[in-house]
Amino acid sequence: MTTTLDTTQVKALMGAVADGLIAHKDDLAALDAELGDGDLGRTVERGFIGIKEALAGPLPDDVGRTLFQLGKAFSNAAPSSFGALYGTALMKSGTALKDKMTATLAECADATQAALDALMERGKAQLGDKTMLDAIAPAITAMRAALADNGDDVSTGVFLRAAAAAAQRGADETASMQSKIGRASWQGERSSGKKDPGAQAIAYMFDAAAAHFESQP
Amino acid sequence: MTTTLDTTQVKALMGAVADGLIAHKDDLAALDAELGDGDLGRTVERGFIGIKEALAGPLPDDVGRTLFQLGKAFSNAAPSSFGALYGTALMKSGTALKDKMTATLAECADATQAALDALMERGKAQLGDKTMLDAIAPAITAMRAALADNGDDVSTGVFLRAAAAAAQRGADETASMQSKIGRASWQGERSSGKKDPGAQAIAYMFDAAAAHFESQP
Amino acid sequence: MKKILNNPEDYVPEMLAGLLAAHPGRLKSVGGDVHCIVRAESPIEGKVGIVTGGGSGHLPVFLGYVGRGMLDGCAVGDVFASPTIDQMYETTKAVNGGAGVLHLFGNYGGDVMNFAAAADQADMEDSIEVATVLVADDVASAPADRASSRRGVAGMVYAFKIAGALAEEKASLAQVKAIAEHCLANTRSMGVALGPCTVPQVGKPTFTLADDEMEIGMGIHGEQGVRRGKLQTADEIVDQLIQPILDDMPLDGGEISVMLNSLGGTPLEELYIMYRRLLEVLKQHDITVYRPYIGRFATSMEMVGASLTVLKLDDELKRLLDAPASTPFFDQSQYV
Amino acid sequence: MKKILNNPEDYVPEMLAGLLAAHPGRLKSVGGDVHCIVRAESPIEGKVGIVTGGGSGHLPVFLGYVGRGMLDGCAVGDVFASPTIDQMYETTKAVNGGAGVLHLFGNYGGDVMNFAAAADQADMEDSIEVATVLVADDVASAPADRASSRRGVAGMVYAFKIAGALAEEKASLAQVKAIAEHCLANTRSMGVALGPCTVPQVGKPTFTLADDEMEIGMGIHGEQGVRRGKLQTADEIVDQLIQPILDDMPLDGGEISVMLNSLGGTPLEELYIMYRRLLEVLKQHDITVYRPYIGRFATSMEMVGASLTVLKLDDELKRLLDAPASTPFFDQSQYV
Ligand SMILES: Nc1ncnc2c1ncn2[C@@H]1O[C@H](COP(=O)(O)OP(=O)(O)O)[C@@H](O)[C@H]1O
Ligand SMILES: Nc1ncnc2c1ncn2[C@@H]1O[C@H](COP(=O)(O)OP(=O)(O)O)[C@@H](O)[C@H]1O
Ligand SMILES: [Mg+2]
Ligand SMILES: [Mg+2]
Ligand SMILES: [Mg+2]
Ligand SMILES: [Mg+2]
Repeated sequence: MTTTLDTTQVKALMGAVADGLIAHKDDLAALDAELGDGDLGRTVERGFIGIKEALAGPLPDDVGRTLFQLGKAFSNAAPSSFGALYGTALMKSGTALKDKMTATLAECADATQAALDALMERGKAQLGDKTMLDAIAPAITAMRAALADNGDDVSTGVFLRAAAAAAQRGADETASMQSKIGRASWQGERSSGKKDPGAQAIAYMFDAAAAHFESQP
Repeated sequence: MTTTLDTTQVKALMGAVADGLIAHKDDLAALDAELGDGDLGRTVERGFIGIKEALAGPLPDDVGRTLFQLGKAFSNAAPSSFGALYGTALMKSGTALKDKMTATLAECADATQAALDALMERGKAQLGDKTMLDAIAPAITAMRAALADNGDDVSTGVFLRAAAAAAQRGADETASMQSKIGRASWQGERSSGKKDPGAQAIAYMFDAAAAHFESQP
Repeated sequence: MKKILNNPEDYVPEMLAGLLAAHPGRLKSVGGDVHCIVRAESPIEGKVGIVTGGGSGHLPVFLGYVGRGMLDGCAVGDVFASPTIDQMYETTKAVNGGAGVLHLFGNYGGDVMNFAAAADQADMEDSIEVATVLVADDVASAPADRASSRRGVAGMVYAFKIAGALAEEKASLAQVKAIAEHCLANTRSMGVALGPCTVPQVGKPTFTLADDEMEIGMGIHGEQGVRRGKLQTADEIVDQLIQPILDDMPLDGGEISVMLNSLGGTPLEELYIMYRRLLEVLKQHDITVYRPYIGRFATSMEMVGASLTVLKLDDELKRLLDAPASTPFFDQSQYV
Repeated sequence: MKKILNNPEDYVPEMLAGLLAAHPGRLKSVGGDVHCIVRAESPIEGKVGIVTGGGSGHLPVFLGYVGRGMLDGCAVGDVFASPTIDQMYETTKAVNGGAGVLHLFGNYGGDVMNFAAAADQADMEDSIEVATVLVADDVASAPADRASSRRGVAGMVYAFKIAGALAEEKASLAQVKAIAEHCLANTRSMGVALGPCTVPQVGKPTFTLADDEMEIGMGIHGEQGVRRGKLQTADEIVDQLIQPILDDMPLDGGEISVMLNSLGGTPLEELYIMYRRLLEVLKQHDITVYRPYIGRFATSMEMVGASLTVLKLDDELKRLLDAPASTPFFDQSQYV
């Protein structure tokens, strides 16, 4: 049977992701201090507190509108580059899943692709510019491969673990890139050798998501 | 024979006093730092460098005008309270000795009294207010006593040593006074126990003057 | 660095509350949110509204230039953090007098992306025409071939003044946008940092410099500059600020306006010591100065250091620079 | 504290040279001495000249208030040191328009005695009528029964504004002196220091405070205050600044102007946090604020801290406070 996620599961998932990312705020701050202005820890903390507050309140019934609301909450709570972009990503995934009470994993991969497209549109960055995009793109490829290899009844845990592993590899690879966009680009060549903090945040996110389903019976 | 000082001697004396006071600039700065703003060392240094520069240039022939010029040089080089007052003191001693090519020690005592009067007029302080006045007044008394006890042929060294000893006693006694005037008065009762820096500068001045004549054959 | 504050989390809202209470006849907030500040007389019918926004901690930047002949509104973020999309959107709506709104702000990722979203929203929901001009004047932050990715620093004050003056004359949105772009095409800045500042909620300095060190080209939030080295003399520092500007924007003589700006902790006395040297250097290049602006125009709280901005003048820029302007933090009549 | 300077001995002359070059249409020096600064249009026939003077390092105090509607001249000393008698005398002579000259300056020994000598000289040699008014507004520096021995701090800016406005109307020397005295009788100040400044020629801080300490009532050159203790919140600090002022000058409701002044290193943001609390306290006493002045009006270079000045208003003081004034450092149109 095709694996799906319903709205309740999505909410639980986002709560787990929020906790996971908040736990990593100090490493993210340290990475951003090297390459940017050091506020990514605070951005992530504030943004995910915003999501947790939204999760505690009334939310729509469908997966799409729920994600859209959570994205808005994130952006307004954490108004930095990552905040604006991650919020946009959630909102665009939500638009892609509008009116759905459940989403298949294939639809989840498509929604992530829609988010990536929107990020590139808003942020004007390309793959290889040393940004969060460089973690998201390989995660999408890995999601699609997991479905192709294991069929559409693959467990959500396996599906997300593949994404997480790919995202982490992508984040690690940003270390060898030279920053072309955002605050880190002002460092020019000196940015080489340092891992992009936004990409690492994305890798942590997929990791927390995978761990959430892996820990379920 | 009545002891006198001529203009050349007065100039040499002022040069010696200048060197003596400049050598004490750090202690005076430290005293002023406790009770005032700590600039008395710099004031004394700049003022006496002004005097030394004036001594190196052309000066009038008489004792009075010479002292007057040196006083002006001091005030313009060191425009603080002590600078203004010490300059005034020299100018007023000069006025008292105007046109004199030599001055007797009795005339010197009178000129110092004239300076003290002018200081009280300009600075509005009273004896006992914890200022330089409290070193000058006992010095004058001691000068007169030296003349009365030893006659007017007393050596300049003995005459000035008596003044120096009295000035130092006066300066020491300021420690038990409470400041009534100037910057130190803002400390109120907390000024008790600390020696007035201006009074100590006066004591150093008489000491340097006495030493100058004592060291002469 | 010791600060006079209450709970650090209340730093920005308390500051804004005090500021709004201090200037009631000139500024007001929008819909009860102190982070959205507009001219008391907003919206002004038929006038292009100019909106800026950015993090707190830079007074008089940004909100200090809201006033007659300059800006119409400002969305205010937390210290060194972008305002939210909502705040930008509400501010935009509040200054719309029917002639469109110009978003004019510094080139920082969070601000850029949030302003883009706010502009979309104003267009979608209220049919407000929004144009955007980014300030990217800091020559230290990228070479000339990537000039559009540069940081925005004190040069934005010239853009506020020039665009604000034209908007006050009821020029069209296209005209106001064009003059802002023209002004910024002729504006370059370069800074030096000697000491850090502390973000209240963080509680520790944004960077460290040894007692005898300075960093040429450092950004106003502590972003890396072009060269860290021994603290040099005022004359040497000025030479290193003006030269990269002249290299980037060649001036064959002519007239410029300069802004010599303290980052906060550096006293005015030192700016005048720098200005003395600046005039010597400019004289060697046959450049004359019109209307110097010397003071604190764009700060980073108590950061120690200074920045130099050059605006290359033509007749139109001169006319608009001369135009009256009055805000609670800036009055053009002071600069004659 | 790191400074942008060349040879420390040249700090003041270089600063003044830069300043005179920056404001040529408004200020000029007297007889080639940059320490004697007067309005470019001096002397003004038939107008009482107002001259101040004091040490450098306090910009905009003192010379920053030379301009229309405020002062006519300023004798400038070395950092924190009195100008010389000669400089005061030359400045006095240069602003004499035949209606006499008011010496209006802070109550510091060196300045008092040198101005007295300069006044004597102006009288003796040039028959210029000189009146003297001392500013002694710092309630922390002496109890009420020795009020005349108090230090002069930021309150002098109100005296410059009020006396300057009346002098601009061509009032007589007696009238200008009387209004300056009336203004100062209604002016009280109190400050707090959190960190020191460094006199360039000395090279080390004027005082030390532990990382968690502040001193209430400290003078602007580091003179001892009334209480050293743990750094408190903004609200607690404001309470301790306003209370001694209200104790010394009881106000049963009514209208006041306030000046909330940074000593240099404290950013504007913190002044607004303080102002918010100040309004709360004043409200409890039914006191309303007219024209707050919030900014850097009297500094000690980079000293960290702030001062609060209260001017109790009546109709005449209000009228004169409202009058136009414009200097390179202060423009009344900014404060509306
Ligand atoms: N234009 C962009 N497109 C995609 N990602 C971006 C862009 N700008 C920044 N980022 C990502 O955001 C991260 C920094 O986020 P944050 O610290 O919030 O930024 P800032 O403090 O500069 O506003 C970067 O590491 C990068 O991954
Ligand atoms: N009004 C006064 N009358 C007499 N002596 C004074 C007066 N004011 C100050 N002094 C003397 O001057 C000394 C301080 O000199 P100085 O450091 O130059 O003063 P300041 O730095 O306060 O201008 C005091 O110790 C005191 O002896
Ligand atoms: Mg940031
Ligand atoms: Mg960041
Ligand atoms: Mg002094
Ligand atoms: Mg002293």
